Amino acid sequence: MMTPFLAAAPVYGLPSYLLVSALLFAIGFFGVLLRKNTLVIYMCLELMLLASTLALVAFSKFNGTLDGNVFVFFVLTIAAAEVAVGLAIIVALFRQRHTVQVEELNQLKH
Amino acid sequence: MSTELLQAIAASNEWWALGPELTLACGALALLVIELISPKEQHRFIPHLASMALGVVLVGVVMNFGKTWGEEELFGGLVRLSVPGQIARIFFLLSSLLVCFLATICLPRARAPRVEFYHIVLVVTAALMLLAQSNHFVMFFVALETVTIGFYILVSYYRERVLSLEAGLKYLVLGALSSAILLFGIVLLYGAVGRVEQGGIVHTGFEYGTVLNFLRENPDNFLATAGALLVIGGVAFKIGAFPFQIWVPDVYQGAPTPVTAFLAVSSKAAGFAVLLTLVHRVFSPLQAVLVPVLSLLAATTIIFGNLAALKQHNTKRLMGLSGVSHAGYLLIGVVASLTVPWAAGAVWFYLFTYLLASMAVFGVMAYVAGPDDSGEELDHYGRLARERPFLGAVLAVGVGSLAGIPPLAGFMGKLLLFVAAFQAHLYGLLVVAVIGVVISIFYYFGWIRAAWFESWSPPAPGAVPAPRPLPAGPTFIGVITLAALTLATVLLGFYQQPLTSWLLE
Amino acid sequence: MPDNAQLLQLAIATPLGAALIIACGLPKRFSTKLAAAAFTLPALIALWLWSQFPAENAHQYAFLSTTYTGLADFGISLKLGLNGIALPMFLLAAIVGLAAGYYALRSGAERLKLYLLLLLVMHGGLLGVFASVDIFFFYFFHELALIPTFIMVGVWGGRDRHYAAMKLTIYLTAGALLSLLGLIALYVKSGANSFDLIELKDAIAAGGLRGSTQNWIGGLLLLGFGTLVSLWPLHTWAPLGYGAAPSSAAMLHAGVLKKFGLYGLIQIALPLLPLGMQHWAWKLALLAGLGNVLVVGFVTLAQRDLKQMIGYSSVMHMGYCFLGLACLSTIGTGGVVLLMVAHGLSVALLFLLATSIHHRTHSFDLSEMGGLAQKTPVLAAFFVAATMASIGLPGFANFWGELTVFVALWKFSPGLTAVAIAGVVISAIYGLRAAARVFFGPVSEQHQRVQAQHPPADLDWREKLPALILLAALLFFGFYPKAISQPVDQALGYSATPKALFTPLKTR
Amino acid sequence: MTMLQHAILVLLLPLASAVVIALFLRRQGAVASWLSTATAGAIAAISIILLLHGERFENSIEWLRFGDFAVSLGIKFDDLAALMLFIVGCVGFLIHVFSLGYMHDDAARARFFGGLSIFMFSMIGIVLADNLFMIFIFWELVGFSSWLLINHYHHKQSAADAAKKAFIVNRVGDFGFLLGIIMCYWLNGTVNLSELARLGDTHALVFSLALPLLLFCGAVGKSAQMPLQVWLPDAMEGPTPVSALIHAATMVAAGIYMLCRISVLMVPDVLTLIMWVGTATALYAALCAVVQRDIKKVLAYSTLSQLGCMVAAFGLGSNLPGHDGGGTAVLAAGGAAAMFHLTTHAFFKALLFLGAGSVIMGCHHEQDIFKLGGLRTKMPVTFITFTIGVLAIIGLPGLAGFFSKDAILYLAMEKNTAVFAILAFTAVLTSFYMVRLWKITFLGEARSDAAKRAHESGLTMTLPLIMLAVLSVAGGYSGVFGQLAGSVAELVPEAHGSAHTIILMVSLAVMTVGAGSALLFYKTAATDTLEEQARVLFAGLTWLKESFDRLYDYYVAKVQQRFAMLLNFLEQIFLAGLIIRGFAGIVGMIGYGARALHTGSLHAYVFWFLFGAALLWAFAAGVF
Amino acid sequence: MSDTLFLILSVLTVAMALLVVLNKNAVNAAMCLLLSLAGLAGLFVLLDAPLLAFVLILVYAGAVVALFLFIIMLLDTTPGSFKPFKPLTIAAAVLGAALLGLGIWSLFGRAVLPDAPASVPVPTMKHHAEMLFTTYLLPVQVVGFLLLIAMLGVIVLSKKYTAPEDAK
Repeated sequence: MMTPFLAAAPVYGLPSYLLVSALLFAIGFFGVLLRKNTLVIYMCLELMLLASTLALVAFSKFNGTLDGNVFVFFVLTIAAAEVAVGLAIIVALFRQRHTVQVEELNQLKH
Repeated sequence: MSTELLQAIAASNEWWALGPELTLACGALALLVIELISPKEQHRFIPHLASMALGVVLVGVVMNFGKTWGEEELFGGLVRLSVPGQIARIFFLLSSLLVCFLATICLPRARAPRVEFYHIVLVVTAALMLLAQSNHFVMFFVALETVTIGFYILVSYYRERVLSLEAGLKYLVLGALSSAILLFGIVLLYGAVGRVEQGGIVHTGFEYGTVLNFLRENPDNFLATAGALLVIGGVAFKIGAFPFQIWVPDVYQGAPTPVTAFLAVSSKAAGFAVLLTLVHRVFSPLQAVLVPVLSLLAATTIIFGNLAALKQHNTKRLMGLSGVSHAGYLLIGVVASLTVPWAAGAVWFYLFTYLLASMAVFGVMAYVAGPDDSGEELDHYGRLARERPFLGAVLAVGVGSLAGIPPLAGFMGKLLLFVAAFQAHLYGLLVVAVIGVVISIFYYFGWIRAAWFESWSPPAPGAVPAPRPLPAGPTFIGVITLAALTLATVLLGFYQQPLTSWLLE
Repeated sequence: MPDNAQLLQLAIATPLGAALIIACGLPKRFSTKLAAAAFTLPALIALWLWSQFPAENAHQYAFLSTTYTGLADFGISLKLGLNGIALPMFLLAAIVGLAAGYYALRSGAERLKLYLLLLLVMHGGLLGVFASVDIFFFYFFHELALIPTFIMVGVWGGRDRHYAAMKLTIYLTAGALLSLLGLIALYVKSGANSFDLIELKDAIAAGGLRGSTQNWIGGLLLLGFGTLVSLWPLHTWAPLGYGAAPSSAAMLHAGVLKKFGLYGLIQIALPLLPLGMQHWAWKLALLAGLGNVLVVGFVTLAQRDLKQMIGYSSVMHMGYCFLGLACLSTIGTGGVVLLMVAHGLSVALLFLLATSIHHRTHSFDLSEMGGLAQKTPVLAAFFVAATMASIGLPGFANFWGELTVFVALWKFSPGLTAVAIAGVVISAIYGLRAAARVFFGPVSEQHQRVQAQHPPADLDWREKLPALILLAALLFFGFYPKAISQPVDQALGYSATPKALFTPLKTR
Repeated sequence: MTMLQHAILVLLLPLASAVVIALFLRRQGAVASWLSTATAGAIAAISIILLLHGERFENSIEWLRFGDFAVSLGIKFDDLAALMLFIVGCVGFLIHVFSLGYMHDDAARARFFGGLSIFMFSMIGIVLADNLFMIFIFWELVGFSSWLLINHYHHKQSAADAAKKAFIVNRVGDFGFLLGIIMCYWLNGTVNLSELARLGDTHALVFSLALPLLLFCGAVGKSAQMPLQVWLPDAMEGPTPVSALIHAATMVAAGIYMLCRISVLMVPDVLTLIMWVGTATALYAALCAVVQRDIKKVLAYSTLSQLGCMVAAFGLGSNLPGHDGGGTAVLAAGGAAAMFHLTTHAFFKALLFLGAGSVIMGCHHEQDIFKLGGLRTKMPVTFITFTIGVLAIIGLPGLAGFFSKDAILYLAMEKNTAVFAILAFTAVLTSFYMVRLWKITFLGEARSDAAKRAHESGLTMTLPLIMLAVLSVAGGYSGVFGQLAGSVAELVPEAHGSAHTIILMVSLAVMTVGAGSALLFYKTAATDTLEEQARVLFAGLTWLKESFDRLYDYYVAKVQQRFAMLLNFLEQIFLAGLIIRGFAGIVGMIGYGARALHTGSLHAYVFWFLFGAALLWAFAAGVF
Repeated sequence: MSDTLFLILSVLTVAMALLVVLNKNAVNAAMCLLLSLAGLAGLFVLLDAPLLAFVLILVYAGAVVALFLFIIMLLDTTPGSFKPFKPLTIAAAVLGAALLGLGIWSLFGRAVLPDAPASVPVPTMKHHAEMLFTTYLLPVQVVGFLLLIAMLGVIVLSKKYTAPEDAK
């Protein structure tokens, strides 16, 4: 049995959460697209991952399966590890180049 | 829930089946321990230990090939043992073994730390093997991220080098982005499938089988289709398919040579292993969408990869871009496998030949490159054939195999793919592939030309790098390894029985 | 004593094996000895097989053997054998290979070992091409032979060698790939699921291919093979490549390897795709007649470089082969086989002699030469013989091929016959002009200077022996064409082509 | 040995000789020359045996077969072949003997005699051939041996050029010949001469205007008819015996012989054309001969002129009423007359050439007649034999030329008055320039050192002269020619009654007028009297002579070569340049573009990903 | 009640996320991220996942954002380094935004969701623990290794290394 997406009751049900999730994802993507500070880009990437976790949790609740919730643990862990490695790279880069701006970090090209 | 139940469930986790992965993980830990407790002058054995671990596992897997594992799902459906999984294991083990060999050449030259490298390689190898056998999106994502994070580190491994770090940064940002896309896709699938109760057991959209059943019944569910395609997009990043290929040359160039090889071979193969599993065992009801999507990806990937490689003089970027085109050919195989089942075997065959040839070429590249391996240009090969004829020959065979020239193994790989594509009536893709192969002749043979024909002058004026003295020739092990790769490449061109007997059964 | 099928395998394996041994680091003086043996043995085997060939069953494959390489499920296996058409070609490959090998052995090339190694690989590939019953291996061996050409042109080549090598490789690879697609198409469409030519024939005889399918597969094969055989306007690689190639490579390539495409069309396309070939026959004939024969003929007239001229003339002669093929008749096809063998021998001889001339004049430029015959009468005699053979003088094998092709062509189109025979006049003009420029008349000024520094000697034995081998073969087939025509006629007579397609001859 | 074996022997002997010389006797010139001469002697002997034995036979074996198409090699030995074989054998032998002396000091003697042997082989092949393919094979070989021998003094640019020209011009003729043969094969299903004749007898032969025309092309090339006559004068660059053998007595006559062989295929329109071509050639060559200074060139043009007569005769005679009454006679009166003249011409022209050779030899290779003179006393044998030759060619009654020329004139008179007039005028000219040559060369005072130091040649050279002189005298009598030609001789038209008288008168008149005016007009001086007395006429004739060469030179240099250069240019610039390189360039540019897409900017890359994600999303949404 | 909460929290989350993207200053961006996380955690609570909300605050606010702030401070990137956007970038951004918006629009226009099951169990910590240590034991192990190599990686990237070749 399927219901149209927006017709799902109650007013702030699954679709609303999904809307928030999608908005977060889009904002994060947009940030990655727009921002030049690598650190902020990382933050935006985190936002995208978090958007997915929100959708996971929402689905988990409305589908009645716990697996989504459990997956969030993994996602958070992985995201943290990613950030750690990423920040280490940025620090190392900053030591060499004294910048964290993306447009200055493009020696690899063509 | 009682403790007994927990134990019972835990008992169903058949760890023995993951022996190879566990061995590697334990080996990785052991490396750390050995580094801590052994005196510093004995650290030079660490690479050999890592290689030995890989070798032992490889032998073990090969010896037990097809004996003990049928088609069974373990760990409550997280992992599925299968013949393609075994093939993937062998592939990744072999690849990692060669990556370790490359590392023994490159790392000392670059004054880079050793043990961590081998440790990460072992862990990543184990994760790759799990990835190829995963049967569950959580397992899939976790294994994939382990691989990816391992690669983030490996790519930026030369922390003294700006280029390596920049490559790491780019790989990380784009990798994380693709992971986010992939994850979103998984979430959409999870959401779309919902809760499925079967025989009292609750299934979710994380399980491959459940998704497959769901898609069979709802092949036009938008959420699931979108999720599936986003997952495919995430995998496309791994295999470097258009338009997710754009990172490839930069990252390949910046990464240390062994890592480039690892990326080019294992990471790509992992992508294809996953893609084959997904396409066959999860998304197969979506053929109406998958075939055009994958065909488009294949065609654009072939054309873009070849065109972009055409005027490339940096060897690593060249390998990267040509690797992109190989991904395109392989995608044709994947598309063909939807209608011609044996094409999956052909994809694996191709991957094996690609492994042999690429590793040979990377081996030569490792020897030709000085301490700075990011700026290796075709011009640096000017005197290779004269001064190091052995390396020249290895290069010629490797590059020739990549170009798909008979009698080398790469040709047989392409042939099988083409035959499969023909049987699947993918005529348009075949035409594209042929055009691609012809274009590829330009740059592949341009490379051979650079190595073999003297007085080769670069077309780009003004930017002529000074001729570099060739570094020391290969060691005994290097000779043996490269010769073995070359010989295998040649022999597989003539006699395919060893591979086909497993891959195309 | 191995049986004949094993001998056939041995003939192919010998050069390849020798190449492998040399590659493993055999010292130079053993290498040359080994190479000499490896060039000789296949020729001896080829002659023996020729003598053993069952003439009454020429349409069947003799000396059959099958080796499985692991792709048996795909219908790919190394199936070797010779039929009436393959036999002369195999013999040609063996003879030209022998001559090219002997010439290379004492050519004094830099890095001789590598040169010999590549030449051996090429030779092995060539022998394999014509002995393959499996059309996959037929293609495979072609490529095996092709790749060394690239390196040989690039490393030991002359003027423009880099560009020439690239262009050659691109063209030939593209052509080969197209033909491979055609072969795969046959494999898939025929329903045989096998690359074995015999099974393909059976499958097509049983099922038959639709006309439209035949048309596009035939077109693919013609385009691919046409590129390989330098069909106008896909020919520009040939003169350039031959102009740059070292002599032995040019001999083997122009002499033998280039015949791959024609041989493929005869053995594969004609019997399997008669309707497709008929569909393309006129277009092919027009391209070959107007393009290869007339246009290239005139272009040849304008050449100043001896090797380029030989290259262009070779392109032109391929036009006759295509014209013969387009007739779709036993006569035409038989003539093509004759012409292939003859042209293979004569063009190899010409390339060999061109290099010998270069050794003495240090130039390929025709306008700089003159009067060489006064110092080197034997060389002059050989060159004149080769030229005469190439322009189709009776007594040399080429004549029979050209004559037969012309006769067949009349039935196809008298107009094109006139064009083709006009080509003979053109070839006489450039052939004789070249011979006259190089050898006759007074010694040119430039040449006098060169002669002062390097007094030219006449042909020595290292050049004479391979030249003699080729010339003897040319004369033999010229005086006794039946040696080729009989098995070919037999084989063509039993070809699977529907008889209705062949225009019946008016006989009384 | 059967006669057939004799015939095969006569064919293969010279080949064997050539092979042996080429392989083993390259440096033994003396041995080679004797071997070759002995072979020629054997050929002459066997040809006489065959001729006299009287057995006429045919035989062939299949040489090549594809499907229903077969090429056979065979021997058709009939009276015509016997006659021709005799001419080739005997004249060939005599010239071999002459060459022994003439070429004695030549360094490349072995090559020369080898070439002669190849020539003998080829020529005998034509003579004996039983089908057109075989004729063509030997036709080409004859061309090759001619090339080889003209090219004998290859260090001379002129010799090399002349040889090349001869070969190529012959090939141009062979272009039509081969086409004709192939057409004949497809029209009539056979090219066997006897079968064709049989078809003709049963009226089953398919006639076509194109067929004889194309076949005639071969004769035009080989017999140097207009417009392909240009090679023959140049061919005089070869050694004189070669000129005598090939370019006077045998090879150039092969065209006539071939026409006679295929006369069954002729149609009236083509015969008329042949007649006019021959007539034009005869007149043109005679006019040109008048202004030549080179002794051999005069003879060359004379040969041309005589060949023209023969061709004209062939064209004329076959239309004579009453001849085509069926029966086995393939050969018609015209052909017979042509063959008759061919025979006598072979004798006296060989004699003249050898005489010229003797003169050249005696005068240390001086060929300009205005630098000779007074040889009458210094070279008596040569003088006498040469005089006989001259008298024979101008048609002095009683000598061979008289009879054959009469036959032709008679035919012309019967058939076509215009042709008759032209041929008669040609005969006047022939007498004129031959006597001019004779007088200037032999009479008067020696005008150069070379001529002053002239000496008579040795026995090997004078003996052939004498023999040929005998033949030139006797060859025309029906007793001799009838013996030689058998049934062919019976077809030779003979004038009777008033026609006989008219012809005799005309013949005598033209001879007298021509010879007399030359004798009176020319002074034995170092300059050409005609050039001094009639500048315009002389210039006109010279222009006439050179106009063809100019035309062809213009064609070769300005049309053909430029066309070739143009095509080459188009090929290099358009095909290999613009299209191929241009295409590669465009692909390369796209390659650069694709390479440039890797800007290194992370944002750009992210954009690619966005694009990719959007693309996939669009696919999922069913946009595509 | 929960609807109001949802509105407040979702608006907070999205607005703060937007501010992360649009803020010129990296420190402020990190602060906004923190607030966004807080909102997200609230949403988790609304979704009956307090444990996850807790972990989110703990891991993200406590560790990740702190790490970000720490690094930002350490690297001392000045706010002035923010350059005005180039026209091309703006065009790209607009296009990107449009594409993303289109994506969201199409998602809501087309997607159909499965019906919620009748009974929805409220997950407790025990449920999570059971799943993590039975069904998902293997991924947990793998994640352990993931963390290990991440740690090693950070060490490699940060620690100075003396090669044995140089040590001699």
